[in-house]
Amino acid sequence: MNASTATGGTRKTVRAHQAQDSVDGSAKPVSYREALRAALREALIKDERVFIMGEDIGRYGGCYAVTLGLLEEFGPERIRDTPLSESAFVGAGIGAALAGMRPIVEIMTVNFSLLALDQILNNAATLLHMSGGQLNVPLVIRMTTGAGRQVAAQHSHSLEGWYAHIPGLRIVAPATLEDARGMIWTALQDPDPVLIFEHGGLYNTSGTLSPDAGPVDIDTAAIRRPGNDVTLITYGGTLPKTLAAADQLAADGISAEVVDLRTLRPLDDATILASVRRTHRVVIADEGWRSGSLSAEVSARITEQAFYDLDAPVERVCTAEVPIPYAWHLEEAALPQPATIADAARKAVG
Amino acid sequence: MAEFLMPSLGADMDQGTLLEWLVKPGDQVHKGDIVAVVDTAKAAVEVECFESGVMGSILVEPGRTVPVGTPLAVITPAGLAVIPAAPAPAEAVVAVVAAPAPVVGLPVPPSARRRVPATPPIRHLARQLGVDISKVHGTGEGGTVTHADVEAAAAATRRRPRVSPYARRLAAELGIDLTVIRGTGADGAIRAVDVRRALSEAKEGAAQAAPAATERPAAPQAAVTAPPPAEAEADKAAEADKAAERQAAMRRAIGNLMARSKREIPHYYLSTTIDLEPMTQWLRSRNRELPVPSRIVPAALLLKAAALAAREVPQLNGFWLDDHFVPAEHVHLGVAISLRDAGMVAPAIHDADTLTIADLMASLRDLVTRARTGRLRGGEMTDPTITVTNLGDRGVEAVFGVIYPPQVALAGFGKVTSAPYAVGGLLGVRSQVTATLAADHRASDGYTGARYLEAITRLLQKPEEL
Amino acid sequence: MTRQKQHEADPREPAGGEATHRRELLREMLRIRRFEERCVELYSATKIRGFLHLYIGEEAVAVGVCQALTPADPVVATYREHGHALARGVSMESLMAEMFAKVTGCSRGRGGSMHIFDTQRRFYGGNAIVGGGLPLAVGMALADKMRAIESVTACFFGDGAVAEGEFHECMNLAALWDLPLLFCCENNLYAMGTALERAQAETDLAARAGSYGMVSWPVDGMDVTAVEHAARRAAEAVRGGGGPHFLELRTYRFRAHSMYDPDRYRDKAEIERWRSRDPISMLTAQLKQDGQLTDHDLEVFEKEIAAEIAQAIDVAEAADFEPLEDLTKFVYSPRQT
Amino acid sequence: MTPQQAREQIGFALKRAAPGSDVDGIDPDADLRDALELDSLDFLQFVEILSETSGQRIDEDDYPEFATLNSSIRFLSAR
Repeated sequence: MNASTATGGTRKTVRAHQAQDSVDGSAKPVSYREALRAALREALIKDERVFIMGEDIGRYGGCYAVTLGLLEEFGPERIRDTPLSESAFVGAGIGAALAGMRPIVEIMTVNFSLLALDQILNNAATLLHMSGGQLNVPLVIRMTTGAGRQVAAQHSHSLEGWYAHIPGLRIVAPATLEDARGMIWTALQDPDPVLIFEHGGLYNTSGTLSPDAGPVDIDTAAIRRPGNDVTLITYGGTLPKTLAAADQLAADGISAEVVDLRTLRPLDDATILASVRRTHRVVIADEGWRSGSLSAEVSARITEQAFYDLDAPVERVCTAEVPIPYAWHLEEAALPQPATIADAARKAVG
Repeated sequence: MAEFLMPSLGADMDQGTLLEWLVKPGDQVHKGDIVAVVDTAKAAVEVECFESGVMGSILVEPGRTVPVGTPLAVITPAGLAVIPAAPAPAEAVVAVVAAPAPVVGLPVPPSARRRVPATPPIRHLARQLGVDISKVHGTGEGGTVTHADVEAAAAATRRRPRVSPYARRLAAELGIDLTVIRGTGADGAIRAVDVRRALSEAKEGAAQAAPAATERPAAPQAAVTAPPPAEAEADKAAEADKAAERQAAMRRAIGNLMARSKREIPHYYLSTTIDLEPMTQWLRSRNRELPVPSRIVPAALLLKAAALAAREVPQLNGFWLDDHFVPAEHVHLGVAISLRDAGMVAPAIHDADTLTIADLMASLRDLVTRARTGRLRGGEMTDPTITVTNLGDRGVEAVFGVIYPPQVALAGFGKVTSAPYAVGGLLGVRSQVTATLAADHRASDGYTGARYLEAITRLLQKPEEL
Repeated sequence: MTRQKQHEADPREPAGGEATHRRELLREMLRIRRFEERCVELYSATKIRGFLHLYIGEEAVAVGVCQALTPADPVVATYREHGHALARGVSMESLMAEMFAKVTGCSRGRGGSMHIFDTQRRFYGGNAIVGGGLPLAVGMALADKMRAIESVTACFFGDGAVAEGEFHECMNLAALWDLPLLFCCENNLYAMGTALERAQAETDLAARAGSYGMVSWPVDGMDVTAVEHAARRAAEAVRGGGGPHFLELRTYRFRAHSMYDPDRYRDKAEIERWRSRDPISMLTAQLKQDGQLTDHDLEVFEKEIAAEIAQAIDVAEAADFEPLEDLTKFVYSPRQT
Repeated sequence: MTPQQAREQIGFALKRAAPGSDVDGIDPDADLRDALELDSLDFLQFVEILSETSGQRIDEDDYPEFATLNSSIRFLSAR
């Protein structure tokens, strides 16, 4: 039990403590957000080099309330609200990592990360190689991604595929409570920069999380639902939709296997290809725009390495190549949905 | 009767000179065929006809200049009863004008047909094979289109059957002729389900055939009819059924081969027990330093010994063809691999005698993986010169195999066991293996077979030199 | 509005007496000057490739500021970094080998002239993105402050960086969090081909820095003693928790922006005017005037420096290239098995 | 490593070493090699994948510890 060191925390934050304590108590329902918060608390407690920087993560408690209560517990030195200067505070995170700290930088959403892309690409991803192995950057950056909440084009991008293009970065997408709870500590142990993409639609999902849930690996994909007629490959926020699609397909007698990529760089080819070799048909559901998307890379690897196992062309269900519209019915039509994923699977099974 | 008229080949053209007829009365013509060459004011242009049918009488001879629209010849449209022999007189023809008069003013592209140098018989052949001669690149002297050019163009255009890669592999595995299958996929693409259906239908066909198993190779030849729509809702049982069919087909293919081998080859069998203590010790110490991926399994050493011994005893490394032994220059070592539920195959590791242990191990692992995922290459299936079966993993102590015709020998290794053993008067526990040889008495006799097993025994005492 | 501070007795005057120290400053500047001059020849002989930005004319800034730093103080510079690297003790051999793209180079031949790194000397070197190094320096200062380490992070950048958004973000963050950071703006009046007054509405950079609530002084960047003096006072304040300080070091580069630059945007008269205040010749003249330097001293310096440069070139020539198999090394760290 | 993680990694490695075989259904005390028809090459691949995912060194002398599923889990989680 944590001794609450709330210093002037408002009633709202205090109550938040109780809710989050359930993570340490018995396996009461827990939200994705609370699982992340438990992971951050664990890291802050176990390693004093860890500190968190980001816009409104302290007093405000985090735009998505992930860091609620941490300022009261760990103080302003280690829970640092920053001005709206993405390039500066992400670069500062890199500098502090170079100097031996273990910073966790929260960029409010992937949409604002574009302002820090130069620091992430030209410094974080490049320094180790360019310095001939001298400069490790043990930095973790978390950012919210994805659409589906009617916040329109500038707040609804899904650009993890861009970042997965960059050698020197590791890119992960926790879609389940176990991964939300377990990926942060593993990422912090990695001497190289790890970017964690949390889909905005997942924060409110909840379920039971075993009390001793701890760190998980960030190297392999996972089979969330075994099947043998078609392989549905997806990640992050699209996993729930893909599982729903698999249910619809089961009703039609089509047994769909759902593969959750979990790591977008490096891709776990072995698990992907083993599944494709069993089912011979593939649908990839990716919220990125189709052209040059991560789904294009996964599809290319499948045709390169499992060509003789394909009984139908690889199907891809991606976001329509439009700026995400505000109107609900347009946004819903633009995004991958269980129905469109299921249709693609039926087309593949034929 | 339809008439072939002098066409308008340009807005400013009112007459044309007929240079050459490319067809003669009685020839079959098709819509779009080039039938004549006409000279306009600007250039000589090949003229196509717009009717399919049989060429009737020629009305205008080469060299004459006639106004646009003048009937040049008569064509009996396809489908109309052809009045035998006597060609219809020209006048009677006038009444039936099927070919629409070309609409004056509609510009026909001047370069509609590139004038391709090709003799009439070549043009005719092109027409028969449905090849657009204007698109054929002439390789003959001066760019003329030759017979071969037309043949090649025809072959290229024959629509490549649309078959999914998995279906193509499955068909190869099950020995099913793709050309007889009707695909049910998009645009008639052939998919695995179609191959499996062809297999099951062939099985039924085979069942109705005469009970005495004929020499017919396992691949069924029966043509396949389109699947009834009810098939589409095949439930889970169908899936399991398909796997059973595949196994049955594989079983039958192996069965035929083994039966033929026992029938034709007078087998003789030899066996010996080999002390493997040196090999086991060497292997354990070597593997201890290696990372897991580069570790060596005992089987790799046994295979290398079998390959080297085959080079030492060439009489066992080759084929029995037309009643005489043909020695092989290389040692392509066949390795019997079990495909779990679907029988076994014995593809070759090429030049196994020349490979280092590490390379042999790597190619063994690659071969097994590809065998189990059905990606073996043709050459690997057809050219083993001697085969080894290693049932050691299954706990069998000795195995007397059946030779794979047309090879003349099959070596076998049982389980590596540790047993009491007397060496130099001392009793101790040492690991050992039972090595066997099945050989074709037509090609060799027991003495040669014994030399082979003796060679393997000797080679395995110095593992570091393998 | 520049706030002038009176000159208090600086408790940590350099040891070894005034004259020796001034001669040492001269020798260091001369060493940088000759190294850069030799680089011009090597570049035209295609021994050095890629982009090369020379420090000729600005030697006083690097030498002067580095006098105020301890070996443990982190330094972040830019692509015009040979002077800073040499002043911070990065060996001439590893610098030359790096530009010869050899594996013995300080970055294994992977960075070249613009990306010099040497963690032993906490030299976090080159950054080819204008202003790209500033956030790194902020982070390092933050890390040392959080661990109560009494250090000064020195961050060198040019007047061009002042136009980057990152500059303003970092100045504000450093001041807001009171970080132990010494901003060293080498104002050489040109951002590549764009004169300062054609890029900035307000050209008094020291005054601008003051607007962030930060102590800032303009400094004559051609006078190494003035630079050292200002750097020592600022560094001492920063090390003592006085928060970030900003030095606008007014200096000039005698050669073009880089080897590719025909230098058409500066008129010859201006260049001559600044050459007349060459930091090396000015210090040489003063030392001779004060009887603290003889021609013999100069000859000895030149000979030693020439020998050091020749040695560095020979070693670089003889060194190996990085083996091709290492291409993908250091993209990620080796997995801890 | 917790037994739960050991079980997960061993199951994963077995599935990749012997694709298509019913790994989840086997009796945890049955001999792995017989139950899944693993020959020496399959078993080597199983060890290879397991040592990769678990990051632990597995020598040939340890092979007997991997006779059954339960013995494997005990061995892996004890390290």
